[in-house]
Amino acid sequence: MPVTYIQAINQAMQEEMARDENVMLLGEDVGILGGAFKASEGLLERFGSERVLDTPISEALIVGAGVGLAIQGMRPILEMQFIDFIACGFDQIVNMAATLRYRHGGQTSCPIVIRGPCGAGVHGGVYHSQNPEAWFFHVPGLKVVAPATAHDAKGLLKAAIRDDDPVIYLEHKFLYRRIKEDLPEGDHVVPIGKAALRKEGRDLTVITYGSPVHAVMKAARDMASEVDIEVIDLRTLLPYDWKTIRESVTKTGKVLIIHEARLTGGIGGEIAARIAGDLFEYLDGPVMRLASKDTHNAFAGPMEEYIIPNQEKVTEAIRKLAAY
Amino acid sequence: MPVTYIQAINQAMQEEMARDENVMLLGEDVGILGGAFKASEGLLERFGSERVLDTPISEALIVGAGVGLAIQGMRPILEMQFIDFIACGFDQIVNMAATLRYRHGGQTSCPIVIRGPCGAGVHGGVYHSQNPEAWFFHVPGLKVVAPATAHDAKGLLKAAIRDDDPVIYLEHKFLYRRIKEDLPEGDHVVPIGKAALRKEGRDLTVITYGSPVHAVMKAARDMASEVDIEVIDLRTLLPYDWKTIRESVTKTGKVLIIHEARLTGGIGGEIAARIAGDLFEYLDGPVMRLASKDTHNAFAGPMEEYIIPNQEKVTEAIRKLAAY
Amino acid sequence: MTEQKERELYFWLRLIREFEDRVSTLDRQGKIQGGVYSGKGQEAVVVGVCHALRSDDWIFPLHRDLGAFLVKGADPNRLMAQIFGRRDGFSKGKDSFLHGGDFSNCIFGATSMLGSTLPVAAGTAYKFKIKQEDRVAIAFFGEGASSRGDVHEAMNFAGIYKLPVVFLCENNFYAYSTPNELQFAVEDVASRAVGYGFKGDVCSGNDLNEVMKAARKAIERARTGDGPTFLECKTYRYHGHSEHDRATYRSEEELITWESRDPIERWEVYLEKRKYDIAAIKEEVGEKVKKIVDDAVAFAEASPVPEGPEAMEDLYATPITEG
Amino acid sequence: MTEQKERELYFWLRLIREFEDRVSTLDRQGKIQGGVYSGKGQEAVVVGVCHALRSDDWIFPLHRDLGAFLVKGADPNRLMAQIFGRRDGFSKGKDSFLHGGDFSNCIFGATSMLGSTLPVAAGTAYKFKIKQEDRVAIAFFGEGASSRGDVHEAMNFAGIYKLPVVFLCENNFYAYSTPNELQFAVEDVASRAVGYGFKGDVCSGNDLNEVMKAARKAIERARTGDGPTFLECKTYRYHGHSEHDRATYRSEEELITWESRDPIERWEVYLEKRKYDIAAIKEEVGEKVKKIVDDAVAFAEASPVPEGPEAMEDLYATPITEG
Ligand SMILES: Cc1ncc(C[n+]2csc(CCOP(=O)(O)OP(=O)(O)O)c2C)c(N)n1
Ligand SMILES: Cc1ncc(C[n+]2csc(CCOP(=O)(O)OP(=O)(O)O)c2C)c(N)n1
Ligand SMILES: [Mg+2]
Ligand SMILES: [Mg+2]
Repeated sequence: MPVTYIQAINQAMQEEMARDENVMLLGEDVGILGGAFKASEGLLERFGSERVLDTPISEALIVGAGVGLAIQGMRPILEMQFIDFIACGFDQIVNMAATLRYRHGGQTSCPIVIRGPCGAGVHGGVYHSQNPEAWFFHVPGLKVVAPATAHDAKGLLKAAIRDDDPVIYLEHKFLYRRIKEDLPEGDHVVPIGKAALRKEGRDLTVITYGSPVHAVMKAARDMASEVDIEVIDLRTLLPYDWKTIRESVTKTGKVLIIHEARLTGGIGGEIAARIAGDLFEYLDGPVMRLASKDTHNAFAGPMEEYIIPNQEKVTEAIRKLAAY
Repeated sequence: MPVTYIQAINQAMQEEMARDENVMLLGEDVGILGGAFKASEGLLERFGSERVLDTPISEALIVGAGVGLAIQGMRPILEMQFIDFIACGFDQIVNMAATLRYRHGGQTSCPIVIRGPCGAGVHGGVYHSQNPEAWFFHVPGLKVVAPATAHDAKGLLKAAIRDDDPVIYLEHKFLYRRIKEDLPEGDHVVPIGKAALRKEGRDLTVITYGSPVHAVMKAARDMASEVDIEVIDLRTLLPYDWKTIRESVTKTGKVLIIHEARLTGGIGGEIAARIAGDLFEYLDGPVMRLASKDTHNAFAGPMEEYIIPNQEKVTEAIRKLAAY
Repeated sequence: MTEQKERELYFWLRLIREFEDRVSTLDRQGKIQGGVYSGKGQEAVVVGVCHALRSDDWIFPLHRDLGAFLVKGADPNRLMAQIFGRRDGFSKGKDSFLHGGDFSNCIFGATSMLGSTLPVAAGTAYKFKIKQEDRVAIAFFGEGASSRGDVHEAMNFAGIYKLPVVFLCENNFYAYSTPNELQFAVEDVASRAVGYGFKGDVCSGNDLNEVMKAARKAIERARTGDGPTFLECKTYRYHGHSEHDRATYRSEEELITWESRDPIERWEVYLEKRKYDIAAIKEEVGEKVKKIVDDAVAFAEASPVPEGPEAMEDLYATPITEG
Repeated sequence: MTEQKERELYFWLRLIREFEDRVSTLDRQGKIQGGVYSGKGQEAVVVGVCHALRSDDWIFPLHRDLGAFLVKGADPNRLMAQIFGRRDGFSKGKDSFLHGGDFSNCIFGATSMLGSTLPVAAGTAYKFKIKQEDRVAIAFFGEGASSRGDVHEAMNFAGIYKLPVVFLCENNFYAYSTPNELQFAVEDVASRAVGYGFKGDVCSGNDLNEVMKAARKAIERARTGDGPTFLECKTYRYHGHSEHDRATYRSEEELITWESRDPIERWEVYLEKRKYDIAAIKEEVGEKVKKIVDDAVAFAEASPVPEGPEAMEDLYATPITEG
């Protein structure tokens, strides 16, 4: 039976909590309500209120308590009701969790997962549409993942829960109920650090992740007669899968990076710079980027469409690179 | 009489507070003590405790109260005792201050300056050596400046105080007392948004800012017989001065970006990507980058030297690009 | 109180209810795209507090305080345009609901991050103090928001400087689905005031007379230099957290109990006791507020939808154009 | 108390003082590169609290709690190596002073960000509770740190779940240069406990007997499921904020007053009253602690300075190597 992206998240938590009694979930309204988006529906009933915890509105506490649980052998999943609120727990993430192992000279690890709905396209306005990955991409000690499919949503969440390092897990709310897939049976884990080659192609490489993956795949299909596109879905952003990128770019010689986070300071800059620095001699054209415009995510429909890399802009950007 | 970098900061605050009674300073130990590094020495005595405020240890309050003062017509300077503590006021900066004007449809502005000692090279360890500019570089609505000379420290701080937008002012603690310059008489303001062409040259461009500017200038002098280097000191990071970069790169065709913040996700990625994207046809070599290694700033001397882009690494990187 | 004032208060209660009910209806009809957080049932709090203010006092409302906008003087037309995300809203469509304040009426627009307005209110109050202006800042927040660190930092600071600020907590017993017993271990959040060196006070938020009495005291205290007050009003929201929330986490009985304490009906009883012709008043005010809200909806619907490129405006007061 | 225990307590007081004095001396000699924050004058607090703990209880010390490391069981040699930034330190040189904890003795290493350990202590206590372990977590913090939002969030959470945690505030009347009257508007920070639904207690932090009594009560309360305590110990640091600080913001008289309440001298008076041969004890313990500290310095100096590439180690438990 096909499973939505958000059901996949729910399944991953259910299975991991059933598998390991030290896995638990903390967040606002994750228990009684089952989460603002119902990602944790049924967890309280199944695992009880000690392991599924409705916290007060205290994001710094959520992360900090998560670290305190982690050093005692627990594996807490920490939900931000919207990922935008992660700014309220920022210090606990970048200074407390990300440096925990380092400042202790390897005496401990920090198995926490911080997850929450990110992304635009649903009229969420300035504070319910953010894509915060770039902030954490700059912080050693963290891992950052951003699934684009139900398959990866489940497999990466299971991997993140089992990982001994702090993982920021960015689930795109636009995808929650818009995509549905049949998932593999059994213990389905997607390794952190490996990109997915969504489509092979010879003419140019598109590197993307999260919600835009679907627009890119559609463009690749629609434009198949014009141009043969290779599509890389990064899935893990930190550390990103350089091997897959390198192999693709050295083959195609042309590359376009697409993300929904805004352009300036987005992770596309780093990846483009790395390509331009290390693979300069393989390039047949400029490394192009398409991202949200450098502004806050405005509420009104036409402004949001103007800002985000929608289907039209994706197609146009690919066409432009192909024509180079 | 030559003035140190930190004296320049003090002068800027003194002069602006004397000029405009709405300018004030909030921070921990900025009054009675005159600041942990003495940046605000003499201010309490001269301007009184209402305008020079020793706050409790509450970074979110400092920034938030700053916004509250700003909407009432004040122009607060907000000190972080070390810039590392800015993570504790992160939400107030990126969500409250940076979006204030935007979410109010232009009804208000937000004239605050957030300043504090950043940077490595002084055995500060993990929490007293950070370079946080990349986090804010990704946030529209903010401006970010990072002076490298006493001249710019003074002129940019005065500009920042007079600016109607929130400005993050990054003062490099390594430079506090290590450099000394004669400053221009009178009302000396350095405009936000303009880079300084520190040295003209034909062979290659080095783009940098903050503490590494001095290592780059030394290298440029030392290597003058081998290679003619053009040196751009960005000074303002957001928005960065693309015109100066473009003119230089289209002339030299080779570029190296150097910053002390760590490589991955640093602002060098964005600038390199922009160059590789927009100026591809002018490039005679890969866009190179030199930055701190992707780790926390370790305490012990040899590790810190290993991490940061010191003189030796700067010289080596320039030599490598020149040889390309 | 004068009869005029008592009637005016009734008008505000009814206007808020009419306005919020209409917004809820429009939301059900799919005409509103952002989240809608109805304050229905809590009207006496915002009316009681805001009516006691001067026009140059500042308020810092949170997501459920639409009524505070109205009483403080915001134009209903623009407020409705704000909710529709149109160009005539306070945000010019850049955000919706209460994220755009109305500076001409000294109303601050919050971010979504609960509790983060309290430091801003404290900063504003600090300015009032040092410039010797006898103005007051009111920071509204739910009991849920009281758990945020920013709230603590702001209250502590306000205590040190005895700032002219009132911390106005609307304790409606739930933060989204989370009941108070999972939010704190005390009966009254206002019990925290002692730890900051100022007054705490608790009142029924459904009784306009009680709210007014407590609010007046707190505002007076602030205005005369006697420092902040943590004023907690116990109340209840009839609707779910947002219009999408069916609020199955609470009982039907609980809702019915609170509906029996409706702040508007209570005020009507009070007016009756004062021997006014309540039937006539009800009808007159009913027509008046309906007309205002009808007009507001018409205005909002006629207001232009912002165009795409407007998304790049209003980011900076002094933009730096690229060379 | 047994004589053995009373002597042991004296040993800890003296060891801490000897250790910290030596660190100060080494700092003056330029042998230490990082910041040094002496707790001299506050020894009775950490001794009184940590001595009452079991080895499997956890402590979360802040920057001035070097003594807590020692009493909780940290190896003085490794602690000195930590301060020197050497490979045998808890951080392996990656950071210095108290930023590296000693997990084998249930000691957590803080970040620099004051107050941020309190949520971590609360999380740890939550684990003790749900796993029905009768262990306790102690979070140390200065009165200055009490102004941070994290402290509030942690205390509120601990109150809700009656967690086995003690919030141990060392109120030494200054946060760096900032006196208490600029930090909060209350006499006792512990007065905040009521707002979180648990016990607050205040004691003299310079009187070991008082600290022990109060600490034992708080720890007992935590261990038996009666919830958290906010225990405030009034004390004083003799040195400046760090060794670089000449502390001109406070008066000579104030320092002298507090020196007259020295916690170690007080304990000596107590031992004398108990009719022990105090002169002999002093000499014996003096020699013993000197030897320990001498050895620690020798150990630290002999410990290797980490090499550059070690900076890349210990970032991840499961690093992902690049293809
Ligand atoms: C910092 C932060 N965390 C989470 C949320 C999501 N959220 C929005 S409203 C709400 C509940 C608010 O409860 P309360 O403060 O009691 O106000 P009420 O809705 O009851 O009026 C939550 C959790 C938020 N807006 N901000
Ligand atoms: C969040 C944060 N802000 C600022 C600082 C800088 N700082 C270090 S110690 C200190 C004073 C601490 O005072 P207190 O908590 O009373 O402890 P004490 O030093 O008196 O023992 C300050 C401001 C910090 N470490 N963390
Ligand atoms: Mg509530
Ligand atoms: Mg102190």
